[in-house]
Amino acid sequence: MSTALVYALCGASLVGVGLYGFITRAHLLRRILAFNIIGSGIFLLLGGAGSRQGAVSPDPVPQAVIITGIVVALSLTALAVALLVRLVEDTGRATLPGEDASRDA
Amino acid sequence: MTASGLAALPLLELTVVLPLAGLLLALPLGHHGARATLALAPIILLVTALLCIEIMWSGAPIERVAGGWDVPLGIALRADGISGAFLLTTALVACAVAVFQAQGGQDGGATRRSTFWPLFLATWGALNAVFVSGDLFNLYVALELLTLAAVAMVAYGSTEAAMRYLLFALSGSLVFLLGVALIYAGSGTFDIGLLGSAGAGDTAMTVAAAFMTAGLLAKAALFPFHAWLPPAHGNAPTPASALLSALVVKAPFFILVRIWFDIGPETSGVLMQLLGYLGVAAILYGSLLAMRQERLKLVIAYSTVAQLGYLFLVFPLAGAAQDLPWTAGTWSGAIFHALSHALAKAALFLAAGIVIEAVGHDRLQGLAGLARDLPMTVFAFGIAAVSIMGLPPSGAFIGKYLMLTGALAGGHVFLAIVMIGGGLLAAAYLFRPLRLMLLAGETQPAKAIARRRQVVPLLLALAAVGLGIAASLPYALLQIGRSLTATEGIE
Amino acid sequence: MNPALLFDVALAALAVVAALSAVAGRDLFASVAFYIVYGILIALAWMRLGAVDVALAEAAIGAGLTGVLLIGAWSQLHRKGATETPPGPSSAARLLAAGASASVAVLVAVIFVGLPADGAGLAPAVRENVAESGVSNPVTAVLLNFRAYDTLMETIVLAVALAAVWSLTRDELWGGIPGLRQHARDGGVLATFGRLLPPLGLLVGVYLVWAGSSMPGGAFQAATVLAAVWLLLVMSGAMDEPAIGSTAIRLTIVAGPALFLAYGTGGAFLGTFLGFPADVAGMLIVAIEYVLTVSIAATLALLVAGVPRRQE
Amino acid sequence: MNVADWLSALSILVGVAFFIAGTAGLLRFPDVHSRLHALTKADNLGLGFISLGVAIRMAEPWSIAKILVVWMLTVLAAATVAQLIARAALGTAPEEAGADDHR
Repeated sequence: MSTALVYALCGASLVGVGLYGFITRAHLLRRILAFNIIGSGIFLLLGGAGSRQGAVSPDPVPQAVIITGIVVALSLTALAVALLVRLVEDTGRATLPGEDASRDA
Repeated sequence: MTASGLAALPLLELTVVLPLAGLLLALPLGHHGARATLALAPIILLVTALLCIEIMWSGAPIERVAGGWDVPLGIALRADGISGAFLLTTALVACAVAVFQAQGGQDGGATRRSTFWPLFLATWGALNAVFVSGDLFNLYVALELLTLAAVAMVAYGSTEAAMRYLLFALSGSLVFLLGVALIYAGSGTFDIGLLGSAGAGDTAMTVAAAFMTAGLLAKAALFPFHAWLPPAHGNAPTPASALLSALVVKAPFFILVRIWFDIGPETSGVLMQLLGYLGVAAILYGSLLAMRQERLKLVIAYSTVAQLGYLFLVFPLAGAAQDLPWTAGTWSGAIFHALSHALAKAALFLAAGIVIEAVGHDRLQGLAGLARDLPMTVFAFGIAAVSIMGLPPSGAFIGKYLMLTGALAGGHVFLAIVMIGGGLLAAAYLFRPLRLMLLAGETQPAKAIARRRQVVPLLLALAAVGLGIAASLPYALLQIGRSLTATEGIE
Repeated sequence: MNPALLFDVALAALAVVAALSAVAGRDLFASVAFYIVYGILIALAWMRLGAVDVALAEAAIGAGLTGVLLIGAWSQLHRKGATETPPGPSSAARLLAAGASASVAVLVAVIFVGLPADGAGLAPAVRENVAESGVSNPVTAVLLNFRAYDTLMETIVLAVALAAVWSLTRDELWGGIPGLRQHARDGGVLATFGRLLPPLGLLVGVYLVWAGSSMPGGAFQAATVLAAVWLLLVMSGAMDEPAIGSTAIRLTIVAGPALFLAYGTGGAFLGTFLGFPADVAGMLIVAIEYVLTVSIAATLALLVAGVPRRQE
Repeated sequence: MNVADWLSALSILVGVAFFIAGTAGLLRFPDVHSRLHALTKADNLGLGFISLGVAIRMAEPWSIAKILVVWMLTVLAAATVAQLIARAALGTAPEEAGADDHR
C-alpha cells in the first residue's frame, strides 16, 4: 500500500459517492455538487496513476491535465449554476419535472 | 496551386484556429458579430475544401504535432479521409446556417443577443477540433467546449430542456473522462495512434473503452440515453436545432468510430452486438414516437433519435468482423449515412424554421395548405425527406445500400430487415407533415419570407441528394487512412 | 503501517465522509459547506501526492471559486424559496442506487489495482525535454509548451463559458450589470479589509505567475487570486461589477486567448503550430502568461458574478 | 534530532492543542459569540505556534517571511470574518454589508 494507491482508491470511492448523489438526489444544486465530486475523484485516480512509481516528483503530464480539467469543471459549473438560477426564476422549481415525481415514492 | 503549395499552408491547423479566432473576434463585436461570421464562414469553407483536396492529393492522412513535440509528449492533430469528410460537411451546414440566420432570422431574440455568434463559432470550432484531434484528453476538452456552446444555444429556447441536456452531457463527459484516466493509468499515453499500434488488448483497456463508450452514448443520444434530445432539439432556436441535430450529436459518434476502429480494443464482440441492438431499438422507438408528435420540430427531432440508430449498426456490421471483404463498404456506408443525414436534417430544421416564422407556430394541424404560399420551402422539406428515407439517388441511399449489402453478406438478416423497416417508418412519419402541407387548406402565412432565405434549406437538401449522385469522390476520400484491414469494398 | 500512510488513510477517509455529507445531507446549505471542506481536503491530498501545482489549483478554483459560485447560487435559490430539498427516494431505491454506485467504484478500483504498477508514464519524456521548454517547472512546461494546445482550448473554454452564462440574461437586462450592488459601512471591517488586501493580492498574483516558471504556480492560480481580489473589492463596495455590454471588458476577456491563438497560428505559418523556439521560449511563455492571467482573472470574476440583474 | 527539531515539534504540538481547544469550544459553547471567541482566539494562536514550529526548520529568511505573511493574512481574514458573523448574528447585517435588490 502506497500513498498513491490510497488516494487512487479514495478517488474510486469518490466516483461512487458522487454517482450515488447524482442518482438519488433531485435538487439540481446537489446534482451539480455530485458532478464536481465525481470529477475530482477521477482526477485523484489519474494523479494516483501519475505517482505510482514512488518517484520523488510525480508525472507532470497528469498534473497539467488535471489543472486543465479543474478549470473546465469550473466553467461547466458556472454555466450549470446560472442555468439553475434561471430555471428557478422561470419555473419556481429547482428540480426537473418527471424526475422528482419518480423519487417521491 | 500544386500539392506542395497546398502542403505549405497550415490548412489542418486553420480549420480549428479560424472558427476559434472568429469567436474571440465576435465576442467583443457584440451584434456586429453576424457580419464577422458571414465574412469568415466562406473562408473556413474554402480552407476546409483545400484540406480535403490536400488529403486526396497526397492519398494519406495529414498529421501534425502541436508545438513540434512528438507524441506521446505532445498532442497530435490528424486529418484522414473521414476527418476531411466530417469537416467539409460541417463547413457546408455551418455556412448555410450562418447565411440563413444572418439574413434576419427571428428566434425569440436569440441573435439579438450578442452572444449567439460567439456560441455558433465555438460550436463550429469545437466540432472541427474533435474531427482532427488525435489525443483522448484533448478530445475531452473539445467535447466540453462543444457542450458549453450547445447547451447555451438550447437555453435560448428552453431553460428546462437546456438543463436536462447539460445533465446528460455532463454525466457523459465524466464517464468518458473516467475511461480516459484508466487508459492513461494503464498505458501512459493519451495518443490514439500509439494506443492503436500498441494493440492494447487486456481487460483493463476493454473496461476503459467501455466507460468511454458509455459516456459518448449519452452525448450521442443513443437509445436509451435519448430523453434529452427531443426537447433540446425541438425547442432550441432554428439555427441551433439545425447545428445540434445535424452535427453536434455526430461528434461523439465520430469519437466512437475512432475508439473502436482506430484503437480497436480487443473485444468479445458482445459490446459491438449490444451497440447494434441499441441502434435497432433507437430506429424503432424513435420512428414510432416521431409518428405520434403533433409539432413539426418534434417530428424532426425524434427522427434524429431514429436515424442515429442506423449509425450504430456499423459496430456489429463492420466492427465485429474486421477482416471480411465487405466491411470497408459497410463502414463507409455508415459514414455516408452520417454525412447525408447531417445535410438533410439541417435542411429539415431550417425549413421548419421558415414555417414557424411564416405562421408563428409548428403545430401540424395548423399547417394544411402551406405549400401554396411556401412552395420552395415545402419542396426543400420533401427533397430532404427523400434523403432521410434513404430513397435513391440520395447519399443516404448509398449509405443504406452499402450497409445492407454488408448485413446480408455477413448473415445479419435481422439487422437488414430493421434497416428496410426503418426506411418505411421514416417515410410514414415524414409523409404525414408533408401531406398536410401539400393538402388544400386555408393556412395563410402571416409573414412573407424572403426567397434568398428559403433557398438555403433547398440547397442543403439538394446537397444531401448530390452526395448520392456524385458518390465516388467522397467514397474515395473516406478510404484514405481508413484503419480497417480490409482493402477493397463492394462496388 | 507507517504514520505518514496512516495520515493518508485518515485524510482519504475524511474526504469520502465530507463528500458523502455533501451529497446525502438534508440541509442544502450544509451540503455546500461540506463541499468546500471537501475541496480543501482534496487540496491536501494533492500536497501529499507531491502535486503542489494541482493543490494550488484545487484550493483556489476547485474549493474556493466553485464554493463562492455555489454559495451565491444557494443565496439566490434561498431568496426564491427553492432550497427545500424534495423528499428522497424510497429506501429500497436508495439501496439499489448505493449498490450500483458501490459496484462502479469497486470495478474502477479493481481495474486500477490490476494495472501494471510500473506504468512508465511520461515523467521521463518530460524530464528529457524540459530544458528546451524554456521553463524549469515541469508542470508549467507541459501546460504551456508540450500540451499548449490543450491549454489554448481551455482558455477559450473559459471565454465561451462566460458567453454561455451571459446568454441566459433576460431580454430587458441585456448588456446590464451582473449581481447586486454591494455596499459596506464606511470604516467597517469589511471596507477596511477590502482596502488592505487588494495591493497584497495583486503582489501575490504577479509573484505566482513569475514563480510558475520554476516553482509551483502559474497563470491559472494567479488569475484566481486576482479574481478573488476583484470579488473582495466588489463585496466591500469599493467597486461595482462592469456592465457586460462594455467593449473594454469584452476585449479584456478575449485578449489572453487571442494573443495565445495568434502566437500559435503565427507558428503554424512558420512551420510549427504553437511552436516555441527553445532560445526564446521562456520569455514568450512568461509574456503570454501575464496577458492570460489578466484575461482569466476577469473571466473568472465575471463567471462568479453571473448574469446581469440590473440595468446600467 | 537536535534542539531546533525538538523546539519545532513542541511548538507544533502546542499549536495543535490550541486547535483542539478551539474546536471543542466551537462545539460546546452555547451561543454564537462565545463560540466565535473560542474559535478565532484559539485558531489564531494555534496557527501561530504551528507557523513558528515550521519557521524554526526553515533555513532561508525568505521562507520565514512568507510563513509570517501567511499567518498575518489568516489572522486578518479570521478577524474580519468573525466580525461579519458576529454582526450577522446580532441582526445588523444590512448595515455592515448588504446589497440593493434592484429587481
